[in-house]
Amino acid sequence: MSVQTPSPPHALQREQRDAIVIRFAGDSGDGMQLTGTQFTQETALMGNDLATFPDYPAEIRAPAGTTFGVSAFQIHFGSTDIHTSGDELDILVAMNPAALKVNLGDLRVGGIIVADTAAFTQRNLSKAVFDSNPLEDDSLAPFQVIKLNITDLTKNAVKDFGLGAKEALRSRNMWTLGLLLWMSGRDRKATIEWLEKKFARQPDVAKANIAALNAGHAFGETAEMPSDIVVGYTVRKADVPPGLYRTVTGTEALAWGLIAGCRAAGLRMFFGSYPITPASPLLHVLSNLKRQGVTIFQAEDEIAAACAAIGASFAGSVGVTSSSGPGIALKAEAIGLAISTELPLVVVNSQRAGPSTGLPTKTEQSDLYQAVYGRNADAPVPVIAASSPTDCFDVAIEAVRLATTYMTPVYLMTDGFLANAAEPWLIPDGDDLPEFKVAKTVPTEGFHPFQRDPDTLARVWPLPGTPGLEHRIGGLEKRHDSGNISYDPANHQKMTELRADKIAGIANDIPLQDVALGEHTGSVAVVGWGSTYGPIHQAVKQLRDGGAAVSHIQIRYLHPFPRNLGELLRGFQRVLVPEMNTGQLVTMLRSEYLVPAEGVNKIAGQPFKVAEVAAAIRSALEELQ
Amino acid sequence: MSVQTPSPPHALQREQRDAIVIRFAGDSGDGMQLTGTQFTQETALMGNDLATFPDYPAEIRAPAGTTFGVSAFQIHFGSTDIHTSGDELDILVAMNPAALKVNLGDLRVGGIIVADTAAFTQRNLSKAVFDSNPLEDDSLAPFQVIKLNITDLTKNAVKDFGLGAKEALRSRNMWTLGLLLWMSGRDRKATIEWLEKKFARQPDVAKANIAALNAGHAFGETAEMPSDIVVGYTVRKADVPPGLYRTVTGTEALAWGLIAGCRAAGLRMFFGSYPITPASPLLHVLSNLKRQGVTIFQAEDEIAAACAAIGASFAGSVGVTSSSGPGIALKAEAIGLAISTELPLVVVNSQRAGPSTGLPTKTEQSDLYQAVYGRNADAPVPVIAASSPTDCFDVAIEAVRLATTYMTPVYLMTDGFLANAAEPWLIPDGDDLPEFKVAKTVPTEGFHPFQRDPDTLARVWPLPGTPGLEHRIGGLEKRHDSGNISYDPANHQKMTELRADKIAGIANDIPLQDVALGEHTGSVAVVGWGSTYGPIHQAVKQLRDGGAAVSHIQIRYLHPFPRNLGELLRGFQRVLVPEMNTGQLVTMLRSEYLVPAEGVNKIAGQPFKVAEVAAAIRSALEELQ
Amino acid sequence: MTVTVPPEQTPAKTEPLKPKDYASDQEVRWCPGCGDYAILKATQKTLADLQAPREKTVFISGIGCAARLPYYMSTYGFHTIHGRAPAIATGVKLANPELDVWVIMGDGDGLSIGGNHTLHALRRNVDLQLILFNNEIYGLTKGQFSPTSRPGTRSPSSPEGSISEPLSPLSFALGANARFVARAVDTQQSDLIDVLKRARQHRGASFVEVFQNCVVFNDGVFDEFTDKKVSVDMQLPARHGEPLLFGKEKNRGLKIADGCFGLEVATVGENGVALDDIVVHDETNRSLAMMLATLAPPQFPMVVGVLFCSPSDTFDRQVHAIEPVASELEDIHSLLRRGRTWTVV
Amino acid sequence: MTVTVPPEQTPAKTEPLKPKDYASDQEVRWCPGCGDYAILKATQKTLADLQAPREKTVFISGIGCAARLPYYMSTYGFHTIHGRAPAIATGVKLANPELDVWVIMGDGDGLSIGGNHTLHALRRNVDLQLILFNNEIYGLTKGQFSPTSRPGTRSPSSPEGSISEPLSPLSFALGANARFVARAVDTQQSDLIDVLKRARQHRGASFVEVFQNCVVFNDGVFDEFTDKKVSVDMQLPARHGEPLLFGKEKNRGLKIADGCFGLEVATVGENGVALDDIVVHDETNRSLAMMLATLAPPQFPMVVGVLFCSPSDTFDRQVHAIEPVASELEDIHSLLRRGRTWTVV
Ligand SMILES: Cc1ncc(C[n+]2csc(CCOP(=O)(O)OP(=O)(O)O)c2C)c(N)n1
Ligand SMILES: Cc1ncc(C[n+]2csc(CCOP(=O)(O)OP(=O)(O)O)c2C)c(N)n1
Ligand code: SF4
Ligand code: SF4
Ligand SMILES: [Mg+2]
Ligand SMILES: [Mg+2]
Repeated sequence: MSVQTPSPPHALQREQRDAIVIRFAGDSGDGMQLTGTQFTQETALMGNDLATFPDYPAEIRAPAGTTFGVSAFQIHFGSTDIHTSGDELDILVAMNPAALKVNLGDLRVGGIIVADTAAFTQRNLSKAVFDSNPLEDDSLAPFQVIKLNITDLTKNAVKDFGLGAKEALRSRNMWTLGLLLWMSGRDRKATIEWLEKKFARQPDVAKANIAALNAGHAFGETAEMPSDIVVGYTVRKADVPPGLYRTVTGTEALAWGLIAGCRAAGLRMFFGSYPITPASPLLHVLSNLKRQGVTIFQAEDEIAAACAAIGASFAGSVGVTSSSGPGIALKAEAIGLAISTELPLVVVNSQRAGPSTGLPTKTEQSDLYQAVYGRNADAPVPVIAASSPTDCFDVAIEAVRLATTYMTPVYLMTDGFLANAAEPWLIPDGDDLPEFKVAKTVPTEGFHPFQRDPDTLARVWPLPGTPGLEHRIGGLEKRHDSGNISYDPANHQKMTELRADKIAGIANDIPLQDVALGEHTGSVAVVGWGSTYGPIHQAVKQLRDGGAAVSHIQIRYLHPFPRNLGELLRGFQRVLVPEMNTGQLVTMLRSEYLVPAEGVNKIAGQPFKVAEVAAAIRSALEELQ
Repeated sequence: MSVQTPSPPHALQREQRDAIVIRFAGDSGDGMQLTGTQFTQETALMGNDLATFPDYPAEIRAPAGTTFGVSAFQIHFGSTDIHTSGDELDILVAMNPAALKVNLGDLRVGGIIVADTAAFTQRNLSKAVFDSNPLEDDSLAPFQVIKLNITDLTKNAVKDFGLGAKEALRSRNMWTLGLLLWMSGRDRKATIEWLEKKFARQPDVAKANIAALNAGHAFGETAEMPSDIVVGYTVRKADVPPGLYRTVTGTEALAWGLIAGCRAAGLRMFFGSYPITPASPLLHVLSNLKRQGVTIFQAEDEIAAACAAIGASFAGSVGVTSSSGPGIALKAEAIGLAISTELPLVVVNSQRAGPSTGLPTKTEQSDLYQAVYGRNADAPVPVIAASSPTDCFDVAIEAVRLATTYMTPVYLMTDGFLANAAEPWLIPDGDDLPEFKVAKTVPTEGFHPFQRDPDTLARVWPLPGTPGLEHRIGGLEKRHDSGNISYDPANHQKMTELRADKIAGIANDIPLQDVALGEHTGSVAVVGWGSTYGPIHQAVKQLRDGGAAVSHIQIRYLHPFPRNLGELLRGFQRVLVPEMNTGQLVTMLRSEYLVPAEGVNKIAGQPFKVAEVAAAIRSALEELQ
Repeated sequence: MTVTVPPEQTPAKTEPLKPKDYASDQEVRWCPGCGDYAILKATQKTLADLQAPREKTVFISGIGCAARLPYYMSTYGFHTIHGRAPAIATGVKLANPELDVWVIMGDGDGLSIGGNHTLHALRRNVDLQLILFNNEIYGLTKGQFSPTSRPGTRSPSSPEGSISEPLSPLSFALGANARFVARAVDTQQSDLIDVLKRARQHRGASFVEVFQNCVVFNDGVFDEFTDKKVSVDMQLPARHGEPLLFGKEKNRGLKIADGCFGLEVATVGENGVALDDIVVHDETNRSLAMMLATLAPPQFPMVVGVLFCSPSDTFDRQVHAIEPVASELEDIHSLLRRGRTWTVV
Repeated sequence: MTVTVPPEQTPAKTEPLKPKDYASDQEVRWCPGCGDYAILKATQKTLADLQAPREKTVFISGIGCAARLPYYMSTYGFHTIHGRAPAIATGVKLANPELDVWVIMGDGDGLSIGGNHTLHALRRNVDLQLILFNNEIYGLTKGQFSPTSRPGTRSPSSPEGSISEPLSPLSFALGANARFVARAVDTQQSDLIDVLKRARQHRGASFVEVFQNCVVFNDGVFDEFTDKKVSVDMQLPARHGEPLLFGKEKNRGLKIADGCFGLEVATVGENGVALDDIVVHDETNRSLAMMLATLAPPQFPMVVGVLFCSPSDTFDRQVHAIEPVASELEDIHSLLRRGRTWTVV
């Protein structure tokens, strides 16, 4: 396999690396998210594996130069499997002092800082609460600092296109992108094409941006770079299975998965939602897929969104509703109706940090209790979770399968990290996708709406519009053998048990719990769910490389649990459960299996670092000695 | 202690009994609830201990004569402690065939049926789906049947008061009450006074009802009763502590307890609610106590009710909101705001059978998960439960104490059974009630709204209207040391832990878990919460009388648990947890203490029978052999 | 799934359906004498008159006494949760525009907890018939005052009488930009049936307030204008294009009060009032409808019938206008391959 | 706790408070150029002009860009949850009627998720100032269409343009039986301040719609009538008792359209139109207000100022009228002994 770097004209020695972590940081207005996304594109096209982590402020446009206005985009790419966006930065791009202030802590000692000197004005420095200019004092000694007047360099690059000063400056990010692409030996074709398309109507703007991009690249190329530091890298292609790839965010994968699931069921999809961070992107992506058999309804609130989806399910569509914690809380009563009337419904929860409004743009996993227990009365539902951006696709299909096969609401748990993070995806072949066509209910002698399939215990799904299937359903308790309202005590007991058995029975229709990494027995099992997959996987790998008997178990099916999970857990001396909450899955495992599972908890609105998980495992192992 | 029966003129031998269970059953229109309530009054005044269980249909006025229109009122009274409304009936009053049909199953073999023959018409019989008249065929052989044409007897009794036929018939229940009062040797003064007061404006109606009451009584007195069956009973006074007594329903006790709690805190109460069965009675009782320092707000929905209560707490009142399961679900998001802003709030949940609308008038305990886990994000709150109608008073005071002492929402769990059930109450002396005046927050140097009491970790409660304490709070995460909005990861971790520690710390401020009956170690611990208290207590008593090493543990504090609970449970070979749900407390005990607690579950919308609990304990004991 | 096919176009049954054919086998469980019986009867008669196909007719309700109605119909029905019927019905209609969807709401259901959903269903102009059974009380929960209760209503939650002005359902609906607004009385069957037919014919959201007598908790609240003895004098049946006249002699009517924007009652022939002075009802005039909606006894008659009807494009039609029929869907295989991809060999 | 004491009556500060004295120490975090800055400024100026005691002033908001305002005030403030501010404010006002309570809402906050609470706060006539920052978009969540967005609004959730008619906030408020309804433009400071003062003086629920420009997601939606160049010709400032005139020469106005209930624009002096033909604004006339509320460019000018003001008794006053002051409370000991009791010796 050959190195992918366009070999530079003059012999500049580039450091060969397995993986690199870069973070682009600047003002909300500096276009860091775009820069990162384009860098991701080019990196994917280079055949590296990668993971990204966009991190932007809660304010729409916080005042320029402030620390809370800093927007950042991190990318981790390499020639080996990449499972996280990276603990430590190799390169930090700081477009202004605030960006440096906020992000410096994550830069590894010896790491590279690329800073735009022009932005380090007195005003900006004080806004970022620097007493003296870090580019001048020796506070950055532990790092390699590349000081460039990117502002002027950009102005020069675009001067011929007659843009206003303000507009010209907007290209700073493209100049920077050009430089970083060169530094990491990436191509820039895709970006040029993208710019031409994006600014098709403003050719000057397109030209200017491309010029800036090229200038940044040329700047490195022509080696105007400080010679005393390593500025170039090469990263081999990742050794990934052959096939057609694309990069996807968790949101995109989720949207396509929901559509694929509805196609597999042979039904239309009805998506009812109300905007909320970080769930809105799903609404946005699906709104652009209206022509794919999706009816989109932006409701007046979350309750109406859930109710409309339930109504649509009653009428024969696959009702899907999406929100984040506070919005999901509002849907609880309506979901109870879907449980009682046994209608399919997919409830997508893009979790965010709470309680209440909390930290809307920050990620957390603290809605598991709500999903499993958060309704009035005995109201069990299946709960499944996605572990990575690409996993969202499969989990979404599975959610539709469970909802339509078992006539039940299904909670699909994702989070703010997965919603925005991206990774390369080996696009599945349409023919390899699952099929689970829903059988049409037809009029029969003695038909009633609560006739059940003896295996799944799912009730029939008679569709309005069908002559002979006219029926009434509702939230009052109903006779098991007629569906009519019933206040009979014994019948209520029977129906409550039926509803419980139906959901419990799903355990027989899902794969046995596998071990993501390591043996089926050992000293420590590290059990994860959702987006903690990456850091846990890396940490376990590290420790296993060190010879420890540690295994990684990643649970997709949180309720009901896979049949073999208890037995599996009992095979380990200790069970650690890292969660981005105060300990929710751990509670469920302890009550279900009476195993002394222990929590490893981070509630900082940020993903675990590999090092944090590794440390927890290490101390657990030591205590075992 | 002398027998309290007014000695009959002629020597009729009455059977002496420790306790009797009577159920009055008839059409919704027959006034059975009134009859039962009056019988309860007279019985209380006789100095018996007692417990009642009203059971009425969901329909406002179901069609006459139908089985689903049957309304019943059960009373269990005796000379010993009475903890339940009784498993089996000694006397069943059946005002029509439907009433007989629905209730016969609960009558003990040899028990007495009092039936109004006039109501057993062909029409009513077929409505109740009887092929032949049970009063004529031998289907009632196992019982003692007293067939009386109560209709005609009543008509006769009231004929002089010139009431319409319809009105005259309305007195049937009073005639029946008179008879039953005589049969059980009760007085009828209180009822006569009550009738005179109630119909003060319609003296004829009052006179007619009193005449009917007297006629019914005289009918027994003058021994026109079948001589072949025992028809008279005497029940000794219960040996209860001396003092001033009254009968209270759980709802009344709860209302007074809330008021007493707010008085103890030195604050006004704001009660925000929206009608819902079975929570509405609390709204009604409090609406009549407006002049007691209670502001009542019937909101447009449950969300507004909770929000208005939170607003009132912000302004310095004790915010209280009340509903049942479906309504509580709607309040979850708002409660999250109170958790995040750390404002006091009492959330009363009168549980009913679900899911969804379920069986609105039937009782259940299935909202414990919702109370403990049913919110988005890490949002812990204290949860406490009332065990009996009179216990509601103390629990309500405690809820206010915890809410105001710890600046937190508190869930107070009651249920449809407790809400309507009544028992005698030794009225506490005003001076014996607790005091926990809330300290006024005053302006200080460096004041901020999230300053905490080092012991309780509760934040200050600065009241709008106070100069110098102007501040802003909200649902976004706030800095621990200023209360200002903060997106700092470490701060979110700290605040999440602070909120959790504050609630966990309550365990140090509540009594250690006691044992309601039995030793602190043994073969089987039967653990209950809420209204299962009665049947568990009786069942354990039975088994202990049989020499079994069984103990009854009743948990009032469901979150956090009392400090010694785990240790206590480990002292038993087996832990049984009877619940009127599919097993919720049992899940919490297992995860918290890793003890193999086992559920005993009844989900029939009805309280446990003592026999059901006893049977479960017995089989547990046998398996231990 | 594209434009709405009016149910009528489905193959007509050989045997015409009678009102009882629209009744389910379930026993009706309202209090004897409840106004709901009359509305149920009128509803079944309406459907029979229109020969509405049962399989394409859906009744959606929330929770309350009124909300029990769907159980008594032989059509499709969904007894949902309190206040949410308009939202659920919106989902039903969007999922299958060929269905004829009726929403049955009580005044608490539709205007208290459900006010926001009613508001937005009307604003969006979803093709639904929203029928509000207004008994000015919470019936099912045993008689608490509702948002339409008159001030001073004594109830279990307002023993000293309720506070605050009631909502006028029709003013609310008009303020929400409703395109069809009408009123009827439970026991006046033929008028009620006429209004229900108009509501169904109207494409878009039609809002109908039915004065419904709760014999148990609010008996006789509407007697002032529904009592047989006074109804002709206290009700004004609005008919498009006809002067707004009422009374036994049909000689009293509404004229513009001079000076200000307002209406006053005048008697034709008395102190110089001519028939031409009486306002002619124009059901397409929102301002007039708003004025008529607010008139109430004792000073004014209660205006009943269709107060406002001015159709516009429906939400459901527009939503589906931009959606292709199933056959035209891009297959998932190519869908996933849209945009930038690369091949690893 | 009894009747409301107007805050003014509290001991006046020796030093009069300046607008900046109503600003908190928190950094304002709206997008540069956002209309919210102007409204914040006007609010602080209003309070300063009235010397409102900070300790008795409370700002309650939901969630949204607009809802950030309380953080920037030096008064009491509560940034609550999306859509619930009116309900929370009702609790605050009922718990302490001496507080002067302002409710800050966005169009999504107050009319979408919060529509029902706004509706009932207005209907009950709780003494609150409800200020709706209408930018016809969901700002904080990055620009989705809202219930006040014009049809065809392209947004992340309506890439092909939004469907369905927008809600007119003022028509909605009037339909909800609001007693005070007004309109202003964010950047027209003095008019805005006048309206805010009137709103505060009004006892009962006052509803104010402020046209607020969202420079990032909906820039310029109101230019049609707010642009300096056209504002005189496209805005009609309603003043009680004065003819409804507008335009540079103040010679154009509203007259009753003949034949029907409606208004039309006429030019005084042109084809026989006299000043007397121009309708004189009567802010106590609900019907007139309803008509004015619906007028909109291009055919009509946007009517701003106080469209309707007709006070009635407030909910909070009536609630407390039946509650005794603390001193008169029956003590708990005797309370528990009410009714039938018996003694066991
Ligand atoms: C979420 C929720 N809140 C409250 C209730 C209790 N509830 C049932 S019906 C009803 C109101 C009934 O009044 P209305 O809507 O006017 O209907 P009516 O019974 O008068 O026909 C209420 C409050 C409920 N079932 N669910
Ligand atoms: C329960 C809930 N649903 C949704 C959201 C997300 N959300 C926050 S603000 C907002 C709407 C913002 O629009 P608007 O109310 O018009 O205020 P603006 O930002 O335009 O000032 C939404 C949908 C939320 N925070 N909480
Ligand atoms: S309570 Fe009233 S509305 Fe309900 S069924 Fe009875 S009469 Fe009808
Ligand atoms: S997004 Fe719009 S409304 Fe929000 S702060 Fe920015 S400009 Fe203002
Ligand atoms: Mg009603
Ligand atoms: Mg807005």
